[in-house]
Amino acid sequence: MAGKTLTIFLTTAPYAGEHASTAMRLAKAALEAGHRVNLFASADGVYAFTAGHRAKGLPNAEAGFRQLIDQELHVELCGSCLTIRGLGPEHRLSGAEPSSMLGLFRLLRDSDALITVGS
Amino acid sequence: MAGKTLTIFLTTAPYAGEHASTAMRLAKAALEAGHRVNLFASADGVYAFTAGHRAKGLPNAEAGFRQLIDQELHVELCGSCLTIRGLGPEHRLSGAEPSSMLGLFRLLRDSDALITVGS
Amino acid sequence: MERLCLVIRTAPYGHLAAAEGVRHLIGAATAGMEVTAVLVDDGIYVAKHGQDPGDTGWTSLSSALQQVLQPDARAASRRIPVYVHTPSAETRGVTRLDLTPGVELIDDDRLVEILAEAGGVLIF
Amino acid sequence: MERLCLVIRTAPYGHLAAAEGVRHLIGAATAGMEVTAVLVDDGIYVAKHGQDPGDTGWTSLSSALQQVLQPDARAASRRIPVYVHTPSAETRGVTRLDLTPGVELIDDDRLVEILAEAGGVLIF
Amino acid sequence: MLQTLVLITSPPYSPQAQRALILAAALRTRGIAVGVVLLQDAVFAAVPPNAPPAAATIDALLSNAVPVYVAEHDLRLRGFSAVGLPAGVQPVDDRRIVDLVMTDNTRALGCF
Amino acid sequence: MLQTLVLITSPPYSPQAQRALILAAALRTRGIAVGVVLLQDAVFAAVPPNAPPAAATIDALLSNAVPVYVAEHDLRLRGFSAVGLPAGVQPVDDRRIVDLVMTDNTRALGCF
Repeated sequence: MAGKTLTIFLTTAPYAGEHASTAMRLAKAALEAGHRVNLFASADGVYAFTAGHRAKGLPNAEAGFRQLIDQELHVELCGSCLTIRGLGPEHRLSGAEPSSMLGLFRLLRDSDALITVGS
Repeated sequence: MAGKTLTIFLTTAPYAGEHASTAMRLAKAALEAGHRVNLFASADGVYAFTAGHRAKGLPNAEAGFRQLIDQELHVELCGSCLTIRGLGPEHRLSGAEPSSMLGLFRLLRDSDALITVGS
Repeated sequence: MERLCLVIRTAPYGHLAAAEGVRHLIGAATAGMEVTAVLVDDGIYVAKHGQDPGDTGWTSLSSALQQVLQPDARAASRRIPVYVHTPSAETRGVTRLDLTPGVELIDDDRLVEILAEAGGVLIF
Repeated sequence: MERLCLVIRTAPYGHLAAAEGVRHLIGAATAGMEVTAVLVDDGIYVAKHGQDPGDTGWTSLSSALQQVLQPDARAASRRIPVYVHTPSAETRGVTRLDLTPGVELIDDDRLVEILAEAGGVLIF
Repeated sequence: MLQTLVLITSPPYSPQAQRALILAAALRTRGIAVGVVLLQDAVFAAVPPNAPPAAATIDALLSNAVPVYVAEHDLRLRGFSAVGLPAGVQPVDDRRIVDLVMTDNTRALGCF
Repeated sequence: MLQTLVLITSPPYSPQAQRALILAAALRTRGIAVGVVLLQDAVFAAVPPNAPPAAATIDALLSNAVPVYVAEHDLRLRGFSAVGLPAGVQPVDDRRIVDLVMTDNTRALGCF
């Protein structure tokens, strides 16, 4: 069962509730199980991949995703979602690159499983 | 009835749905009716007061609030909410200043009406 | 994962998810993906015709849906099936006449069938 | 507007609103505001005792509630009434024994009374 | 005497909107003056023929002389018009909503 | 044969969670192998004695041999433990959830 590909589609802001935390936990568990894991952040999901968070009382999304990126989590961000929200390169976490809907569909074509986290 | 004070407590991200738009519309109508209007942004509500938005397909929160600030909308932002999200002074819309919960309560003491928009 | 199904459960405008669902549907159609959309619960309101944003800055989602339902012959996109869950519409007093032309009304059985056949599902 | 009522309708953790409600309650108590909190619908879960975040990074909201229910004698904050809507709790199978000590259970009538008396209301 | 204006933005099938409507009815039963303002997805609650439970509660409010206001802007955005609204439901613009909220001795309760 | 794993994060009283549970039951009725995973606020649906409609649907799923999994982490965070869960409801950790999602011929449907 190891060595498959999971894609997580994350659509809500990191501190709107529990979705970012759930995405981090499932990504971590999947990576540790030996799977390839993609995370595509869309809509308010892109806010998780900005720099300088100092979370208090809830899990730090920046720190969590930074660590997962080091563990080979592949992250792509909806480019137009970044643009709408005024999030330029200077705000972005390194390793989380702007992508496009075509990028999302490319990931999905090569995925064995897809989960939406958010909404 | 004119000359009263309305405070709007905005708690959701500008492009998560319709709340920011509703807050802008009610603030605009209240200002035009001759009322003083405060907007206190908390939690993801603070994302509305960042710079560089290029909204497409939905109302531009930055442009809308910028115009309302010019029309004397008084804006305060939850300071710890900015900190948690990594939003420093360089990201912020001018005229929208960091405040605190004490700032919120101060506004409320002098308000005739209070509406939560968000959640 | 080749066949994609987009499930839209949320009403337009109040929550961004509905607009995001339509945006991804248009994107998938344009990209030539094998894609379907299912509108269920409050999501059926996405197909309500006559949405009128005026000068508010919103994009009409019923008009946007038309892009995939009746694609321009010159455009690369193909006609994409958009299913509306009839029981959800009926509960809300929305009839076929209220809906943007080209959507396909489906019952509970067909809904389950479509979801059972989908390769990957995105939830909006 | 002197008397403030915070209405918490959302379950803890899934939606930030519940935590925001508790944070504002603590803030209001510390600031010496005349404030009450009403937990209704899924909001009643905020008062469920024994919330155990372990090393997840979450703050236990039931523990946070204790700060206003049983304030440290040295702290500036006073004891603040926190009301739990009994019908909401009962529907969810949550009894008085499941709740953090110090909350006050109220029925429908009292809920309406409290909301009718409040000066300003914040909704979470 | 204090009047309560219950403002609702959540869709009719949400627990949030249902709670707000129940509270409005309960306030009315206790003899408190109440008005209800429907905004955003809550406007679906006023579009006939809508299903229970929201529509039934709205009917009950109307028959108890509780004014129900609907944001016309939000109705139009969703493809509905003020023409088909049930008798007693009043379409309102933003200015009117503000006037309702800022009326003397009125207290806003919402948005739910 | 393809198995569907319905993942739910929304609270039991939300239309979203209720739709997901109805779909799970309907898939099962059509002879499709189904599992249900409850995460985040959806774990409240498994905490007894919970009220209808979610709890009733969960009971029906269990009696139709649909496995119901509950994220133990999310249960503990909310002050509940795996001890009191109804018979048939299985507490799971993140690794087990991933294993369920990544099982051959399994298709994830969610999160609702």
